[in-house]
Amino acid sequence: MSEKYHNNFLKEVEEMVEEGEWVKMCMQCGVCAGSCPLGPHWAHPPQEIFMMIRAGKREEVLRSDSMWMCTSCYNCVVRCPRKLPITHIMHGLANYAHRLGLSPKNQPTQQFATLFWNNLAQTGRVNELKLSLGIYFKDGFAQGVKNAMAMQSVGLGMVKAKRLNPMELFGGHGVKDKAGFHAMLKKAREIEDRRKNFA
Amino acid sequence: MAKKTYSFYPGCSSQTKASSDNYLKSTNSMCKYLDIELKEIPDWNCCGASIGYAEGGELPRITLSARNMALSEQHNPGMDLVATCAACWLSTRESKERLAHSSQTLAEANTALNEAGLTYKGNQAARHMAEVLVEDFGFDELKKGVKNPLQGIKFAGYVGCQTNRPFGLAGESFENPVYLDNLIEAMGGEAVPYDQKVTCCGGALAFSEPEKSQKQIKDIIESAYDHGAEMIVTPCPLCQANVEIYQGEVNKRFGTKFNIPVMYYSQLITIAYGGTAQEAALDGQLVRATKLEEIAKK
Amino acid sequence: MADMKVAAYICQGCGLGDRLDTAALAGVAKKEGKAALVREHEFLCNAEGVKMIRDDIANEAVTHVMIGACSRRAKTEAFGFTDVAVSRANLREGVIWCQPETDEARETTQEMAEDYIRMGCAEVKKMTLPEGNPAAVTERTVLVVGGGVSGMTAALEASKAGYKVVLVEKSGALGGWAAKLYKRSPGKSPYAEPQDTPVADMDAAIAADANIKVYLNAITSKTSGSPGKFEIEISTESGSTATEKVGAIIQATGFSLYDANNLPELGFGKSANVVDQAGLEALAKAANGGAIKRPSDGGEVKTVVFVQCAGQRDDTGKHLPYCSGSCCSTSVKQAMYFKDSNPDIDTVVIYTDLRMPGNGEDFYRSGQNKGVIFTKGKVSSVEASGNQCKVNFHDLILNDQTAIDNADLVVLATGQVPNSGVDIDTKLKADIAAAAGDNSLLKAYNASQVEGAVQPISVLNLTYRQGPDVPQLKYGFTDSHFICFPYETRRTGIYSAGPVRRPMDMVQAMEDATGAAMKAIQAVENAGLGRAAHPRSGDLSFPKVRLEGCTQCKRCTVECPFGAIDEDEKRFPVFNESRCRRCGTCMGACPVRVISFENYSIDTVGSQLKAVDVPDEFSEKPRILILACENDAYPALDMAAMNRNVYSAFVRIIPVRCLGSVNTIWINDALSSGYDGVMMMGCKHGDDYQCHFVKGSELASYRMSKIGDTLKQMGLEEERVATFEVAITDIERVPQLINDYAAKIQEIGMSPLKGF
Amino acid sequence: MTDVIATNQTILVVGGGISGMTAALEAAECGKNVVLVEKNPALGGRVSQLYRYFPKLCHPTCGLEINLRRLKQNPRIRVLTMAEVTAITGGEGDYTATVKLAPRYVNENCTACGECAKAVDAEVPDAFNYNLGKTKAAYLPHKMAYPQRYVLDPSIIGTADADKAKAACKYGAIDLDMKEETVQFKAGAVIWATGWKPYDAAKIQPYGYGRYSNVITSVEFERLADIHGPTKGKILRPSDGKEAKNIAFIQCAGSRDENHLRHCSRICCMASLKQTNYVREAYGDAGKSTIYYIDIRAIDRFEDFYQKVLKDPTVSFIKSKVAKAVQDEKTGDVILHGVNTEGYHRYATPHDLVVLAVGMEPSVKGANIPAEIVSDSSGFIEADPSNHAFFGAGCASNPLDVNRAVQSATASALRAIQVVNRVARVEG
Repeated sequence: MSEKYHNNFLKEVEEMVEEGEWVKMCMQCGVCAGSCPLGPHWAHPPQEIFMMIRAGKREEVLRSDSMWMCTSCYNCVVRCPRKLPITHIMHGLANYAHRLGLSPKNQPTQQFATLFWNNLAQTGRVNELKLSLGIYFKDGFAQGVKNAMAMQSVGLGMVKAKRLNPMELFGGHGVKDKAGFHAMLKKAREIEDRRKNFA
Repeated sequence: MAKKTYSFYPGCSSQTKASSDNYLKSTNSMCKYLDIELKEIPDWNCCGASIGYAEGGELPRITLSARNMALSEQHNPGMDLVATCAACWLSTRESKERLAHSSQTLAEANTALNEAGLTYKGNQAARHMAEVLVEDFGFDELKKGVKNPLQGIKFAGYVGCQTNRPFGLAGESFENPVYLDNLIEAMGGEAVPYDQKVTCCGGALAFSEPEKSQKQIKDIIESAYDHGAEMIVTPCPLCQANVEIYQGEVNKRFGTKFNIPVMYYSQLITIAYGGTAQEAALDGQLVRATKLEEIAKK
Repeated sequence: MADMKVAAYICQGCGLGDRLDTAALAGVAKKEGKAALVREHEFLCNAEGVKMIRDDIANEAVTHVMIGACSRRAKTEAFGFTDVAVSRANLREGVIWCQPETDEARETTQEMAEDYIRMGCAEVKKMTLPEGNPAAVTERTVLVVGGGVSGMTAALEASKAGYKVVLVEKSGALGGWAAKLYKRSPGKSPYAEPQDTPVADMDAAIAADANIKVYLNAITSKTSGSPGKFEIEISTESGSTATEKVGAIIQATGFSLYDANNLPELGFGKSANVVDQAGLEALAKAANGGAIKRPSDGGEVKTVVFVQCAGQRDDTGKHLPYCSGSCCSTSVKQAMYFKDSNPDIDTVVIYTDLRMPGNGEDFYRSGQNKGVIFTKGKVSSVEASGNQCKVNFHDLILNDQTAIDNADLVVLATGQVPNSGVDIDTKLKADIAAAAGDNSLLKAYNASQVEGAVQPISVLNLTYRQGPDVPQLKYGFTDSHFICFPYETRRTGIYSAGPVRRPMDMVQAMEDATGAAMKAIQAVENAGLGRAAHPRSGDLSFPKVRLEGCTQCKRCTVECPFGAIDEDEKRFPVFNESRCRRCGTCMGACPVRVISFENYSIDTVGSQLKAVDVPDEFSEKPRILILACENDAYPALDMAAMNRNVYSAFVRIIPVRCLGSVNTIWINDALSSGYDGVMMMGCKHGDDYQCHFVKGSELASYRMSKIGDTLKQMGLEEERVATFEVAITDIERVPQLINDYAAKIQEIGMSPLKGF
Repeated sequence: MTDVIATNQTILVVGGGISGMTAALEAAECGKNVVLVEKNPALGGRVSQLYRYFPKLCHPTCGLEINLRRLKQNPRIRVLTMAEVTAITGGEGDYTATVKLAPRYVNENCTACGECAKAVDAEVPDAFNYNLGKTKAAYLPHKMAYPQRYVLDPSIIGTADADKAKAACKYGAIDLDMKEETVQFKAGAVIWATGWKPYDAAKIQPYGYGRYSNVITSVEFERLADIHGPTKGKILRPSDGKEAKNIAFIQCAGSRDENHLRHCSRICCMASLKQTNYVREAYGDAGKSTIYYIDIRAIDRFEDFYQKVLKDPTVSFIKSKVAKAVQDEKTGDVILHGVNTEGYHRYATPHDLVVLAVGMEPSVKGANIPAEIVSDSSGFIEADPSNHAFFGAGCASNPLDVNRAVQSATASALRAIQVVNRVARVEG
């Protein structure tokens, strides 16, 4: 249980979240909030999230879908007068919330990000066709067909332009040293989880 | 100028029949004209891109880039690592900085790399192809190879985010970088000033949150149109894809009638250097760049 | 003194020769100005022209020089003759540059120039070269009142410059507020950590300094005399009294913390765990780097809340309206006391604006980096419950009415109240009114004194007629209220330093004290030479008074902005020349005109205005006298002319030291000699006064408000005398004011008093 | 040749702004000999380019007038203008200063009659007005310039204009053969009072200074409000000369920002609060000022001023660091984008004119001072014993308001006097 304006949650963020130790350095100028391209879609802009962390609003922060609005454009990072790596803190918070299972259900960016990672982790390189289909079908088969139909012209155009290969569905690009690649990722994950005391 | 050799990291989208197949092809052509040899990093892997954060976490992401850099160091020693994809470059360079900054991260990454029999040393620079052009050649030098100047064509140089922030090219401004404009002008084209040069295209959220991010794409194209641009030029595969592919969607959503080609600088250079439409992979455009095709026919 | 010999020089350069008939001007100087020697020169300010004048002084025994050329503000190096009396007729800026270059204007332009020649000659004849006070003496010792960091700094710095110092401290030890601190906020790069206070080092330095004599447990029970020769009575707690002679005084009496007992809503007095910043320092000193314990029970402190602006920046009228400027930094420092001993202690600073200017930003960052939490919010109340407190506040960022439930310690940042002694202003205002015949204010004041409970205790116990302490400004601070001249108090040779004059931190206080020491030794030097201090620095003239004519009306003694004039037993004025700033307010106040300066007097101005050739009432050429403050209005007129902004040819302008020096006799004389109007141009007065003599323009407007009766007696319209506030930037407004006024005079018609 | 008489008991004051003038005057009025070196052709420094001071709203030229009068009558101060110190060698009580004097092309015969300016055709950017307007290439720097002497811009030397100027001067004041010269002289102590310069606003890219004509700096705004300025005191915006009634003030433009200046420049909050008064003075209730801020730092009794402005219904305050400015190409309005962090309110607000409250940086950064001195991370001179008898004063030592700068200068005068008095005791 985090108490209001006590440091419990801030400390948790500092320990568990990528670049979380920067949160305390925010001076609430709000330049990040105003710089974000998807700003209007943030229920809580970054600077407010930082204040909420300091105010101990753990649930509200981790259950928020705000961090998932980050497009990784780095506008906030280059403008922040305190040089906070805001993009990474947002990524870190999202990742942490996701690991805890607190992030909102069916958050589309979360789903996409998961698909993306799993996709690349499988072969070492992204299979764009499977990734696209994965997005279309994330909400079930029927919705998937609908989505795919809607984007059909785009897909065909890409195929025609030789920028999408239907054959990718059956294999496609990947690293050769799959065993080494998988072992490496597994190890990295292990080390990080151990450091952060994740089960 | 003497031949230049770089360790090349093409990235997932710049593979045969991947979404920026045309970027790869035109880059290869451009390099041929510039006497650049690109030695592909053997068995490179995905950089994780920015969007990898949710599932990937910090160390796995850094390790992805560390593997590429380790492979590059091992197989292409003494060269700079060069990426064409903005996200690949950014991930690589960011990882490089983190590895340099924290000995703990370095040790951890190497422990993981060890599983694949690799070690990261950190002795190569991680650069974007645009840096190579601007810094190793320079605009005057680049100008020399122009055979078919792109005269009379107005381009909107769309720099976007990740070649520009947080690192950017040395000496450039975040709000108004000019290297792309200078490149366009060097090729004989006209770079129109417009106010969405560094606006985010929505990045990966173009896929996950189309209704939110298409406003971005609309603003970019609209401003380019309004300022007289006939084509958009970009250094980033995701920018290219988002701005080109979603024009139809944007038109539907906003009632616009956009139909503007979105090109890579490498295509412009190839054409200006006298390359063919095929060399420049102009057939890879969803919206055809007819004016460039005409020049290529000359 | 040698016989007076007046020489007049008329320049023909800068277009004067083209626009004016300089031969005619020379004739005026000779015939009407009675100049013994008159010369024209085509370029008077060049080496040759100046040499000509110098030669005349050397070879022709010229004692008085009238220069008809440019403004007195121009070419000062060329015409800066120090061995003769000099007047300047302003023919360039005052005539040809402000008059149209047309044939029609030629006549009035020439008339203007001729009048200025007459005026220049008349003025210089009434001037004598100030000789200075041959009796000027000085004590090269500085008194410092207050032994805190400001006072100690002032003492050490004055000593380092080679001056002796007497340091008087009320308590039993030096160090003041700083001695109560565990640490101070940083004053050096990298501005990241609290530092030790300088008290121990300074204490040792003072003890080792033979130049500095320290009185502890002592007060200045009597301060008499004036700069260069103050006599100080120092009384100690033990009852002994010592006397010291000093040349200048620095008042560095510091501040007291605002009384947190006024803040029961913030829990002070209700819980031992609510302390002010001094309370926290005491706890930190006791802990000496170890864990600070909870006052109520000695329990562990896990959570500390700092409430900024407690009883400050208050708009309800109940508490301090101002910001003390140093409390944000102090709270950050105090939060570090906790963080440095145990980073797990939660420290929250609740502020509305975090005010840590300059390198304070680094200290703020350092606080954040140590994990101090900063919350923009407004605290509404602090409730005590058991050994903890609940701090209720509005989080302004999250727009949340919220609370910190379990604070072990709450620190109230209550701010600085100056230890400035007695506020003499109310009494002084009453005295001024009484001297002018209105006793109502004085009665009210006396009544309040009877009813009044506790009176503040005087710091300096000055024997000055105007009261025992230096005048205060808003909220009791003794600051000068000048921006460009922060040390100029209204008591010459007495300088304030440190938080007594403005809320400030230690870095500023030490800088301020060094500056005050500079001014003090300068006052010592000036007194020894009989020279005026700012703003008429170096002026050797001082008021001469014909006491035999004095009616003991007290106007000069109460009106002097600098408290320079005392009263003797017979209630005659006693002029303390080294306190005097030479503004002439006394001269302006004197109804019987017995006060004057060697180079500025009732006569120097009176003779000028009388020298003007006033045409008869049928001439359609009115004459308007302008008395313009030389500090702002006169430069504005000069610059208007540099811009070639044209104004009426009917005005004749006389610069005055200050409107406060304007004696109503000049107005009477002007009107009775047939002038059609009098404009007075002085500086803004009131709270944001711009008068360099602080009260001069205000007193002038006070006097002029009563001139209506005089005008009525003379049968003249009220509009014939008008007062204007003019700023130095009014280069377009001033010509407009003049032209509007000239139009108005023409509307009213010519004065009926011409030709009498 | 310029001749400077100085000894080890002379105090060298570098910088003729309010701090340098104060230090020089206070020392001289204490009987010390001073050489005052100023880079510009006239004394007065940056404050002479301000319209009004806070909090009294009085005019800086008023204090300048008094200081100039003190200076004119004080024979102990030697003033060198158009002069820059290029080296300071030696040590406490025994320094040697090398000073480079740029040619003014006008000698002491000048009467400031202005005939040369009439004769010359060429115009040059008016530096006194931050290049917002132009001035003749023969010019008096400003109306209160001291020395009151014209200057020929070097760009016309060798042109017909220079000859015209020379021909127009009846007093032999124009000397086209003047050359740069270098003088060396002794000094016992050095007061470095070179003041501050506004942070280069073009570096704050999101605000578009330099790209957008209607984004200006606070120092430029002072010139717009001043009767001696390019608009004669009218607040008109650069793009179209339209009356700028709806004005935004962006605080911390460069200050408190690790991408720009680490420190808080102290004065900018008060400066903007003051400037809202200019808007009110010009347009009354029709004016509108909006202050975008992080913290309003109206410390000590300046709080009164802030409270007064807070009550002005034409002024609003938004706690926000503005994210971005965009000038509308058609209307010329500048739209500010950002978020009010008090409760999270997004805005995109058009203004007629945007004023950047630019931060202060030292005119000469510590590293560039031609002597061995200790300075802080922003280049301000630190008070440090290893600086020996080299003392920072005013804004060369810290971002200060005028009042504090003068205090600092007065203190530095004493520190210098302590040194020369020691020298005097030794030399006897």
